[in-house]
Amino acid sequence: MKPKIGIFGLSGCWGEQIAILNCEDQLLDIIGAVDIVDFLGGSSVNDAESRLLVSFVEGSVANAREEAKIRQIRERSDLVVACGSCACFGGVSAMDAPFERPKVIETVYGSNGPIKSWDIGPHRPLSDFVKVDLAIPGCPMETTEFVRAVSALLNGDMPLMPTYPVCLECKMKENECLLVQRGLPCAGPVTMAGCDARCPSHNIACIGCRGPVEEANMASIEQIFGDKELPKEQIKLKLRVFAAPVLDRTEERG
Amino acid sequence: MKILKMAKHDLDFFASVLPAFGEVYAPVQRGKGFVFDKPSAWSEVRMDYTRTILPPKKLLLPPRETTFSFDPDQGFTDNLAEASKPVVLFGVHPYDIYGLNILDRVYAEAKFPDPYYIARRRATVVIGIDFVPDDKHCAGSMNADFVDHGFDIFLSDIGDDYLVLVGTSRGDDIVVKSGCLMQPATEADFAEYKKRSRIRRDSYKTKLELGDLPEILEMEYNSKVWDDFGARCLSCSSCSMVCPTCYCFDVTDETELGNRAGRRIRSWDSCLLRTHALVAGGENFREERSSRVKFRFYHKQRGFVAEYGRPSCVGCGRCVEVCPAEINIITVIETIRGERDGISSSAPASA
Amino acid sequence: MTRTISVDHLARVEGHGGITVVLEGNEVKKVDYNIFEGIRLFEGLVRGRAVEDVTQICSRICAICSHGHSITSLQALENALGITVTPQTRKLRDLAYQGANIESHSLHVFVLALPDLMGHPSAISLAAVAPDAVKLALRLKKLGNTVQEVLGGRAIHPVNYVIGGFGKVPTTDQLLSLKEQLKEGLEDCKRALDVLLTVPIPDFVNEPIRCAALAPEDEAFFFGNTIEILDGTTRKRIPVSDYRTFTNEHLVAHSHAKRSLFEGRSYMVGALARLTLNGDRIQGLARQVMEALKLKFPCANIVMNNIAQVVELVYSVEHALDLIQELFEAGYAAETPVPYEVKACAGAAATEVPRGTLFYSYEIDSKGLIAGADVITPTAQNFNNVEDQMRATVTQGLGAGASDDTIAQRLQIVARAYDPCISCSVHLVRV
Amino acid sequence: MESAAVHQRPPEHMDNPYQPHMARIVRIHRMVPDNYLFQLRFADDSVVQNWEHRPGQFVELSVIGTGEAPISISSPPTRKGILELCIRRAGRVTSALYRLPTNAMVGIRGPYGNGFPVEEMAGNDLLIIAGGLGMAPLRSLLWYALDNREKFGTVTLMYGARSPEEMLFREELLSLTDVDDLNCLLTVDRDPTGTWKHNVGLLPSLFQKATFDPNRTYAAVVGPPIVYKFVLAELLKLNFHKDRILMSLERRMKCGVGKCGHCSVGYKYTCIHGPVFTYWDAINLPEIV
Ligand SMILES: Cc1cc2nc3c(=O)[nH]c(=O)nc-3n(C[C@H](O)[C@H](O)[C@H](O)COP(=O)(O)OP(=O)(O)OC[C@H]3O[C@@H](n4cnc5c(N)ncnc54)[C@H](O)[C@@H]3O)c2cc1C
Ligand code: SF4
Ligand code: SF4
Ligand code: SF4
Repeated sequence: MKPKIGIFGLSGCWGEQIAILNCEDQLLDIIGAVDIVDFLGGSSVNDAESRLLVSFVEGSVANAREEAKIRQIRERSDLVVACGSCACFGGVSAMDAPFERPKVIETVYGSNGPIKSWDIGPHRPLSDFVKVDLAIPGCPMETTEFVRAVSALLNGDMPLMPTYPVCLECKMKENECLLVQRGLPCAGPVTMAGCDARCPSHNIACIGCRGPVEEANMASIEQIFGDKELPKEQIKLKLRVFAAPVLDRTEERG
Repeated sequence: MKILKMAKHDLDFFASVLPAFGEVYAPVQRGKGFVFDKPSAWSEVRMDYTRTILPPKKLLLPPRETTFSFDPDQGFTDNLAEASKPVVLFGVHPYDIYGLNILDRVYAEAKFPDPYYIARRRATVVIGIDFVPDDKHCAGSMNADFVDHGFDIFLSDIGDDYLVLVGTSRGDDIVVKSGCLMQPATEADFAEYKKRSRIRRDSYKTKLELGDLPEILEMEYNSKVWDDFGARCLSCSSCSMVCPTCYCFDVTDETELGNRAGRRIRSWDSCLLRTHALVAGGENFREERSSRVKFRFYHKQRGFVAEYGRPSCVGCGRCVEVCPAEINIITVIETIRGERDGISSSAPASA
Repeated sequence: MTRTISVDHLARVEGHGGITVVLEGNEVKKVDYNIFEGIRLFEGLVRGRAVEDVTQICSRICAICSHGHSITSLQALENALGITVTPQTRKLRDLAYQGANIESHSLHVFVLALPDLMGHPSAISLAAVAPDAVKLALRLKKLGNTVQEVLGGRAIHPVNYVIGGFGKVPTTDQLLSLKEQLKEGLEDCKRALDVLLTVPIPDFVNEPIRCAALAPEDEAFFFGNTIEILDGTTRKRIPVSDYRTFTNEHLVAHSHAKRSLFEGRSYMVGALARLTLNGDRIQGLARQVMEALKLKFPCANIVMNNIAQVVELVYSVEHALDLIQELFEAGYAAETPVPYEVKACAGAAATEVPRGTLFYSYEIDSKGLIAGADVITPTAQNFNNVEDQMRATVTQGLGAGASDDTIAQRLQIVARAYDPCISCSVHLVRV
Repeated sequence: MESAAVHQRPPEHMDNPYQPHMARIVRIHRMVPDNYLFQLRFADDSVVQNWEHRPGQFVELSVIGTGEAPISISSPPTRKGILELCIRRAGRVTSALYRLPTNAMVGIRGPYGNGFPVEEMAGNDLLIIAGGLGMAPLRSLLWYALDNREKFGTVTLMYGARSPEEMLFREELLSLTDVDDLNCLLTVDRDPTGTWKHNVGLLPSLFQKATFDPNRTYAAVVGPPIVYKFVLAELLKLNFHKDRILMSLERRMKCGVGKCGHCSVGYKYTCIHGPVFTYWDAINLPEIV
């Protein structure tokens, strides 16, 4: 019997579900190797109960409904895979806001709208609620990493994810360094690789979409950006777009 | 060694015979930097380049390489044929040739020679040229500013001509193939060479003292300067990626979907990365970033000396160019010798 | 007696939404299209950030339309800062739009909507019986993605679009290779037509639709500075800079998404609206497809939106080929982005993304930081129209004696015919 | 200094040190949970015939498609035909190995490392001290000594495990406690079963049970870091020579053949210069313990 898997989306842009559909060359092989029994984004007939070998979950948890959902997914799955930076780190919706959250909501929706009745909370990574067995970061996750992860999981192995920063891949591609040679605020040194240094390869400074490497030296990179005459608040804003909740945690740890 | 000369204006013609010996890679411009790449026209080749972003090691020990593929039914198929394609590497600076000679020591001459490296090294014609040092080069201090082997041909600028050192019989084949371009060098040419060699030697802006460095490194093993460097280091690994004598690699297996057929891949790794000495169960022999920064310099300037009689650093200046945190061979040696107060927090060396 | 027909969670649409219909006997009391996607507050979050940083953030509003979001955002910033991009940049952006259209339409038509028309719950089960059709769809989808990747550096959330141009323009070799792939794509379009000719198109007789789209100023079908609204037989025009008098956003209690009404009534944007307004521009194979699939205007059958998407898909492949040709004829060369200086300013832009008209506007302060932002997506504009269509569908179903289940089924077909992209609709209004 | 290897040896005639030989798992002996003994036989008979190793050497074990891990050889060179590996389930590769059934194929290359200097040790007394998994490499030395009994003076084994159930090769070692030409001292940290008939206490407590002549004894110590800490102190107290205390180190390894750089300690490579180092080396290699 083919292993049963589920694909779920919480609050996000659907990037990972689209990324899965973007594995055009492997999609039929994947469908051949696994039984996708619960995938609301792709099918109108779904089995929302049965035991799953792997659940791939996109998006952050932003309300009580989603919290219940992720707990239920955890319960029925042997492995929970957080797909994309929203699921892994909170993602863009959890970035630093210019003011306190109620104020932000008010500025977007007005002060006396129907929002009072809405079930809305801050965006949190899955790991704030349940155990996550594997994180495939990226905004969106790379299709190649998804396919590699599926193939390792089918072999019973935990997929190997990069643990090194974007600079390593950037250097492998022999790009001119945007941070050192051009003085641009490139987050490559503290950002998890796996994208093959997409942005620097296009002369664009890395914006950290894959989240921080485990021992990201934020203090040092902030100082180095500071040396490039960037205003302090802008440095923080730039470095905290995709993984603010996780960075907060690292900073608490010291 | 056979020593000839060739008029500079004949270089284009000389270049035209090279493709017969392999796919030609030469220094060309990329952004403000330079890379060894296949030039689309010879006019793109920059004889005056400072240093390439990656050293020639990228061609001999590629960043990511499939060593062999495997199939449960068919066993292993190695990738040596791919590694044996002839290449002409034109325009290599002496320190980079020195870098290759150091890689030879580890990859070709030590116990368990590496067949992939050797296949590539054998398939690669190396044509060296001399260079004008900038403020980041310290090849002079590292005794890597002149090489006596490791190349097939070496070109030295002596004004209107190049002095042509022919290092191997394959190099001589190229000379023969280029017809009557080469002429015997004269006394006057040698004199000119010596004059320029002197000027070159004196033109290094950066001078580092290696004499008792291994001993000083031992003395400073527990020094606080490593903590300072460790606090700044981003563990970005740039320094090791661009280093001509850093050769650590990682090995991973990749499989096809729903199958155990696949490939074994080795890719560049770095001792500055957290996982370099991490073993199962979570023990990490170099947990602190400072211990990793220290290890890198210790290995190059102390360990390699003990093992091979010289440091593995060749003074190319690449880590000086790339480190966002100003941790490089110059700042480290000067700090460790107590000749500078660590690194400043203002603009890095290459603004 | 009151009863409800509800669809708790719409499948095969992007994001989280449901439908609730309240009936009293045969009288339709209420039709609510609910959106309960977590709110994402983009316009609030970009405040105080530097102009060069906001586009990458706004791209994350929607994965499918990420190229559209990026480029519309950039054009709003460029309009504000007074930057004119080069003709080459404009053509390359147009090319990216064709890629987005190819990808989005093939995904929507073949993966999300076609299973409905062929009686399957998903493309997965469709793949078991019609593998060739699914492979064909995947090939076309991949073609669209390849175009987007070459231009934007990534299929989803492009990295290569910047104020004034591109981080790195595609190489000549990349464009040449695209050209070859697009030529093959044209053959696939013909095969797709053969498949579609065998598919029965259900007849949803609905109220006439009010259509809106940008009026193209040149051959770039998806760009323009004027909104055109077709109401019955009259055409009204509004400059994009006055878009708020057109979209008139408001909130409703049952949805996290905002709504639009023009002159108090709903309107439609998207492929069908575009072709209704500008279908006469369509030539070549796309016109043949339009005729073969019997797409005529005005068209009140909302399911024909999918057919309009097929026509656009073919158009986009053809137009992309033309664009590459024109780029080379104009002497294609590597360009760097147009430089700019920041100043206090404001500007708006609109483009036609696969699902309809997308509006962006920004206010920028003297330090180059965002002081205000507004994004109005096609889906948000379509919501009221979808509800109107749903109401008509319920009434029609009740009249024909259809069961509640059948009605629920048909409501979902209506929702999916619109290609709703719910996740992008959740944020909104000016700050 | 001409690079001889580069210019003379054609790679076609070279062994590829990275390509493993296939070997069949002939038996899996589930010694203790998460510590199994795998008996392997090379598929190719000529590899079986030509195989030679020294006690203390290791192999690189591949579960093809998952990866490689360095594993000490537990069987002595004196017993040919079957290669025994005592493996703890620790991570990816070892877990994948644990999922394999008997008769499955794995990849083996090696043997690597220096191993114990058995020629130099010959003629002396032997003290083998193992803590936990340290028994894996030392079992090879133990049996080498027992199979070449005439080459050594007295042979003492001190082995400590946390509890009787966690003692590796327990039956085998218990049967050795009765033989005359081996002083087999076993200890457990604690004995919840109450059935343990031998010493209970930490490893160093065994030192009271034997005497040594430091001038004619080699000590081979392998165990977790804590074992080194206490055992080394005892040995120094007994005036063992620093170059006659031998220890085997574990480091991350990706190649086993002195290239990948991961196993370096100070400036030595564990895979080439080790894994067996003398205590004197250890003092001079700052990172060693
Ligand atoms: C010389 C030597 C002899 C060894 N002998 C034995 C033995 O006899 N029995 C036994 O059970 N274990 C032994 N080990 C330890 C064993 O190699 C590790 O437990 C094993 O590599 C873990 O691999 P993994 O893939 O299961 O774990 P993971 O943690 O998933 O490791 C992934 C990779 O990291 C590397 N790695 C991780 N931990 C180690 C480590 N401790 N040493 C070297 N590389 C590591 C390997 O390349 C491995 O493939 C020995 C190690 C060395 C260096
Ligand atoms: S450009 Fe960015 S990612 Fe690349 S090396 Fe420099 S800092 Fe690292
Ligand atoms: S370079 Fe940085 S921002 Fe760009 S794709 Fe990679 S991780 Fe994301
Ligand atoms: S020393 Fe410099 S280049 Fe090397 S890892 Fe540290 S920060 Fe990066």
